[in-house]
Amino acid sequence: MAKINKVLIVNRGEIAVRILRALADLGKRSAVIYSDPDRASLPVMLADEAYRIGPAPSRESYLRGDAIIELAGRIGADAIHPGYGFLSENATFARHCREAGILFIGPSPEAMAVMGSKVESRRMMMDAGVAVVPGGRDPLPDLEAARAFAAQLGYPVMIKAASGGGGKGMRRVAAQADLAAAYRAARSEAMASFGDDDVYLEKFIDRPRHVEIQVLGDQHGRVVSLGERECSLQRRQQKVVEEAPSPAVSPELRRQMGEAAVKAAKAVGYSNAGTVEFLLDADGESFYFLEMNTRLQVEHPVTEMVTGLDLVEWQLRISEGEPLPDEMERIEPRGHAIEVRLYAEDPYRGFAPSPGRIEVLRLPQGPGIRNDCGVHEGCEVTIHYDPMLAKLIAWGADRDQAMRRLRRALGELRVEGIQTTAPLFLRLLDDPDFIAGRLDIAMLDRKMASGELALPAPPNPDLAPIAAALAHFQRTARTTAPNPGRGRRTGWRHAARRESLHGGGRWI
Amino acid sequence: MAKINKVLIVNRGEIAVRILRALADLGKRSAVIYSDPDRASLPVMLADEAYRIGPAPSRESYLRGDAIIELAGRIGADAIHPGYGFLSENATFARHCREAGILFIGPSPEAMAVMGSKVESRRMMMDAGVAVVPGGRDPLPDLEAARAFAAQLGYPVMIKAASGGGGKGMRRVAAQADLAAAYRAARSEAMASFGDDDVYLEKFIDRPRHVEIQVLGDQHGRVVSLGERECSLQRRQQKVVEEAPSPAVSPELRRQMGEAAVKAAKAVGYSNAGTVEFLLDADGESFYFLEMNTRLQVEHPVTEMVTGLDLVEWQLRISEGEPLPDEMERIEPRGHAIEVRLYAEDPYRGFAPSPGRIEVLRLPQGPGIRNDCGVHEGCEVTIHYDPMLAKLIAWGADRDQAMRRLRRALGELRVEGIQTTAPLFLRLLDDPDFIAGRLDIAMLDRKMASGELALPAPPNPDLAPIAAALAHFQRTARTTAPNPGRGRRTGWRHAARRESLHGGGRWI
Amino acid sequence: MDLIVRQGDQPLPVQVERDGPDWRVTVDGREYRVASVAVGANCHSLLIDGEQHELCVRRLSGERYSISTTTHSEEVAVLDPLTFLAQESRGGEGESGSNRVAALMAGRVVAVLRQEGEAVDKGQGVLVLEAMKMENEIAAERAGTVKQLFVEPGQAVDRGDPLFEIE
Amino acid sequence: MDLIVRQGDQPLPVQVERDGPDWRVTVDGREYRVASVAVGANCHSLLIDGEQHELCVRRLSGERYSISTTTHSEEVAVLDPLTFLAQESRGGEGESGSNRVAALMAGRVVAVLRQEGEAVDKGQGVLVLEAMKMENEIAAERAGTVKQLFVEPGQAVDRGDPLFEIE
Repeated sequence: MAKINKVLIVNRGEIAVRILRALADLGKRSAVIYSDPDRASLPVMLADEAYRIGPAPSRESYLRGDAIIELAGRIGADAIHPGYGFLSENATFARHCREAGILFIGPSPEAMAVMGSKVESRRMMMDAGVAVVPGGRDPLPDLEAARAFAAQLGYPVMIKAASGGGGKGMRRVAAQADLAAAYRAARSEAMASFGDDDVYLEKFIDRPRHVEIQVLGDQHGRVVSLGERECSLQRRQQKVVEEAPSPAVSPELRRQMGEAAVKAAKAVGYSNAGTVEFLLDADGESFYFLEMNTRLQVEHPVTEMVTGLDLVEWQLRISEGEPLPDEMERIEPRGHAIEVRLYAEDPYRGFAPSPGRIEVLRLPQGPGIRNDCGVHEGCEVTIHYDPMLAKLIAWGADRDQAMRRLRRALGELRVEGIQTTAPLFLRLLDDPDFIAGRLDIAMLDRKMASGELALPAPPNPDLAPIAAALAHFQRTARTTAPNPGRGRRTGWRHAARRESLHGGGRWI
Repeated sequence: MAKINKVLIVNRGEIAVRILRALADLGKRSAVIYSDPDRASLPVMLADEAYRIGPAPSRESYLRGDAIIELAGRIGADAIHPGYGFLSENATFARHCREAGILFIGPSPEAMAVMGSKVESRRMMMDAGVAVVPGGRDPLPDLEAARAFAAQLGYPVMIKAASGGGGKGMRRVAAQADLAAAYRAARSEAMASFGDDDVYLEKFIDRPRHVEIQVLGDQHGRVVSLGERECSLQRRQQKVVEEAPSPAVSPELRRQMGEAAVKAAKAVGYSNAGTVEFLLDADGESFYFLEMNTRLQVEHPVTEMVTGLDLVEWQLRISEGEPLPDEMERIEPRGHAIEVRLYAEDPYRGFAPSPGRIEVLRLPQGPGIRNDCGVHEGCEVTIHYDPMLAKLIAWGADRDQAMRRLRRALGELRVEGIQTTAPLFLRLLDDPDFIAGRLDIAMLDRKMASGELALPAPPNPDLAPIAAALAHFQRTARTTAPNPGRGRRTGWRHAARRESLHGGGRWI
Repeated sequence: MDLIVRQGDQPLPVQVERDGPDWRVTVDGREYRVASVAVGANCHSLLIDGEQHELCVRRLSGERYSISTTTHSEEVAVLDPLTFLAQESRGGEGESGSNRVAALMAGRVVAVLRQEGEAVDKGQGVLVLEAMKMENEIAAERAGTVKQLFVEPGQAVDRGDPLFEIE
Repeated sequence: MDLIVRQGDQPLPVQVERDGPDWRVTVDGREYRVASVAVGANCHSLLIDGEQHELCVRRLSGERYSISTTTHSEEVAVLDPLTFLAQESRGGEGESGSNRVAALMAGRVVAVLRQEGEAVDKGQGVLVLEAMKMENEIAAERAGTVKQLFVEPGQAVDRGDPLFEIE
């Protein structure tokens, strides 16, 4: 197949940076698109080429599929990398790329379409013999049928609207006595919400983990599993902390889940990078297909750090037609990696967004630390897009070392000007359940609600008054100085210089 | 043995930062000393505690052994980590630490003393059966003996002053016809330089590589080899680029060199981290003991990245009495790592030192990149100490990927305000000999002299005039503005903001 | 220099004096010897008895300062004792007397939940602000009546813009 | 605005004009459309036909600017055409007429190799400056006689301090 020379990156922030780094690593040319508020963003600064695509709203910029394809043709890009979000799971866009003769870095539009539909993918997995959450695939004819099926599944069960979504027409049923009422309520809510009162039954999975398998498929029929990621730490269904391997997955379970994931991917003729998401039951043995994400995942770096593979590089190689090597079938995780997602949000004010100018940005460095950061010092974090600024990833020879390094790295991290979620992660690293690896998908919301992760008092409450008083002293002392104009900028600095000179040092 | 709770770091710059990170990773407390010009340095900002030790000159600050030991006692530090340089190979200092009841993180003073003497260590290695550069261990009685011994060694040979150093009293002899003259010249030069005309013979090793073995020894008699580092790229005997593994070392040679290094370390009862340096002959098979460095080496990160071990953590564990685990005997390198040393020097003006204020510092990030950096944005690089600012390390699944990532990382790196050696490394990564791994210890000096690594012309020479003209336009346009005081600070920025607004974007 | 630093509801007497190259700072009777040096825009490294603290200090408005460490961020006010006494004598009318709610972040008003004249309980939402793809309900900080709405749906607001007033 | 930019020995005519949000810059007849935005202190991102260039620009003194990219760093002078013509008519006395050598870095004088009145060849060392543990020989840029030495052994010098003059 054709060699890729130039790739247009249809994304922004850290994932645009991640992709252009892979392109630079491969000696390929990178082009990015940018919306007006992203003109001075890190991707624009690091890419080889950059093109304005529109004003701030995504609909008028990063989602303008046809304008993007037209641009790719105009600048001679052979391929488009969609990253995650935006157009990455849009099968129509992928089809338009193909029609325009531009490689879409991802699976075929057909595979994207099947996996993009929850109902269709559930059905296809059942046919392929991949375990889904136990339950029906067809609507229940009546209450009697529901009662019989529920008894067969075992309580608790969930009644779900066939056309459902967003929690509407959904009822958890703890015991048979509650079934009739729940059945009627779910049907009427489903009718009111979707104009369709069909409901079906699923087993209720209590406090499961979210464990997912990274797969790679080439264009010659080979699909490999690169092991699992543990993504149970979520805030309102949004992943916050991810790790590889999962503390709950034995080598035997890894093999089983990997096989199921490969089976799922092969069922839709999948190629390129993809992720098969599973719920892992609290029993630690049963797992159920949730969905397949047909793109690069935010949390892909933890897999990279334990396998040594560069997944974006492999996405490009696969698109160029390169077959996956035999050794990839036998990759074992080495060490342990944990990622935290740094958001511009204040975790201790209800995760309120915190836009603003990043006045100071000092990223942690040193052994085992990787920063996938989409912002730079001096840049503005605007209200227009997802508030994720960066991902901070720590690798260790084992989970304990990875946690210790992550804690150290978060202590080194300095972001001034906006609030971030970093203080929450420091608390989480002291949480006994997190340390023990006892995780489930509701754990973070539960602990935030209970106050278990509340910020402790500062070690010395006098520090803030001391710093404020010193600043105030300097500022007011300055106003009597002969040259206030100059003093305004240097401020406290003067004192520093004086102190240094006094100490005998020399500042050149 | 005693658990270490607080460590006083007797160093500065990147190695002080490296050590305090290891301490933070282990949950131990770190204290640093600082000289006056280092008050606002990165180690002081990242350490738990910091204490002034004196004014700028090293003799009055970082070399004040007894004051340092006194300080360690006063602040309750259990141990001292010397880093590299300064007091790290000072056996007397290590002995004073022991006498004061403070752990010195390193080998015993006795092992340090033996390895600190070139003559004594050469003799001891010969006794232990470790190959040194072939030649005599005793002075030659006369010219006849020299002739006989040279014939036995094979030409070319080196005549060296027994009391020599710094190249004085040293002659390379290409063939027997030149021996008599060289013998006489070396003797008279040796007498003039050292008051001692004893000379001895060594085989001349032409264009060797510098390959060294990292060893760890515990306090229970186990010494392990962690594989080699290739350090042939040197400028005037100073290492500049290091990698692991060496492109010239096969698994069999690695085993042989590892065994020799372990034998060398065991000969002096070595414990803690150390490095046995060898010359590897251009034949790629013969190797000769050069010296052993009884401390952590600048280039230790490349070993860490291919073994997954944290060497500073192991230094501390060993000092606490922990035995090395069995698995450490069987560690194989995974992937490839390359380190470049970033100096505040202008490689294209004879490596002239470039002190000054670091106005902008943007370190490269992303997959496979590790920064061991000792400076921060806004800090002053002074003339008082070694000009090494940082080490940039790239890991790849193979040497090719490591080189590609390093090239990308150097392109991302941004240091403003001072000159660094980064542009030279970018040129080196395009050099066919470097790419092929054809290295020897004289290669860098040779290529610098020949101009092979000269900087190419900038891709578009008009860029500088364009940027200067825009800056000038802005500056002079401003002087007619109503509020020049404000304008002076924002300058070009105004235009940026206007542009952004014009494009429909919104800057908040 | 004698100062009053208001931390939370607590007014603390603070003295600041030069002490050679360092400072002597006394907070409510607790004395500290502080060595301070700038390490970047607004950031300072403070050494107190060997312990190092990196603090960023930003002046917000008037005498209010924001002080932040890696994990904590707080606002304090620095007053000279006379100003403090003058404020105290007004009986704390200042902050607690205000019943205007302002935007804490820039965003867009997506919905107004209570109209002017409607009663609200403490904690009940008055309007919904969207910022960074998330909707945030802005609630009344006390029970009362919506006296005035300063914004309407669709309107963009900046940080600090008044949103509504409760009476 | 019409300017002369002196790059090396080369004086280049440069025109700068606003062009909507962008700039039109013509260098010696070559026209560029440039979109420029600040990305930090002194650093600018320039987009020219889609290609991105990050450049740091520092004004050194008067009309001299230092321009640097990741790999290259150079100094250029920007003059208005009248000043340029005035300088030219003086017959290039300016830079090439100067025979004072100044310190390019801060350091300490460790040795003086030529005394006042001694003859030197081009490239011969006149004194030795130590900075960052390294000794650097400072050589005469032309043949001549050492007219004056401004420093003595042991003396500390700052960047820009005059060291000696060759006549």
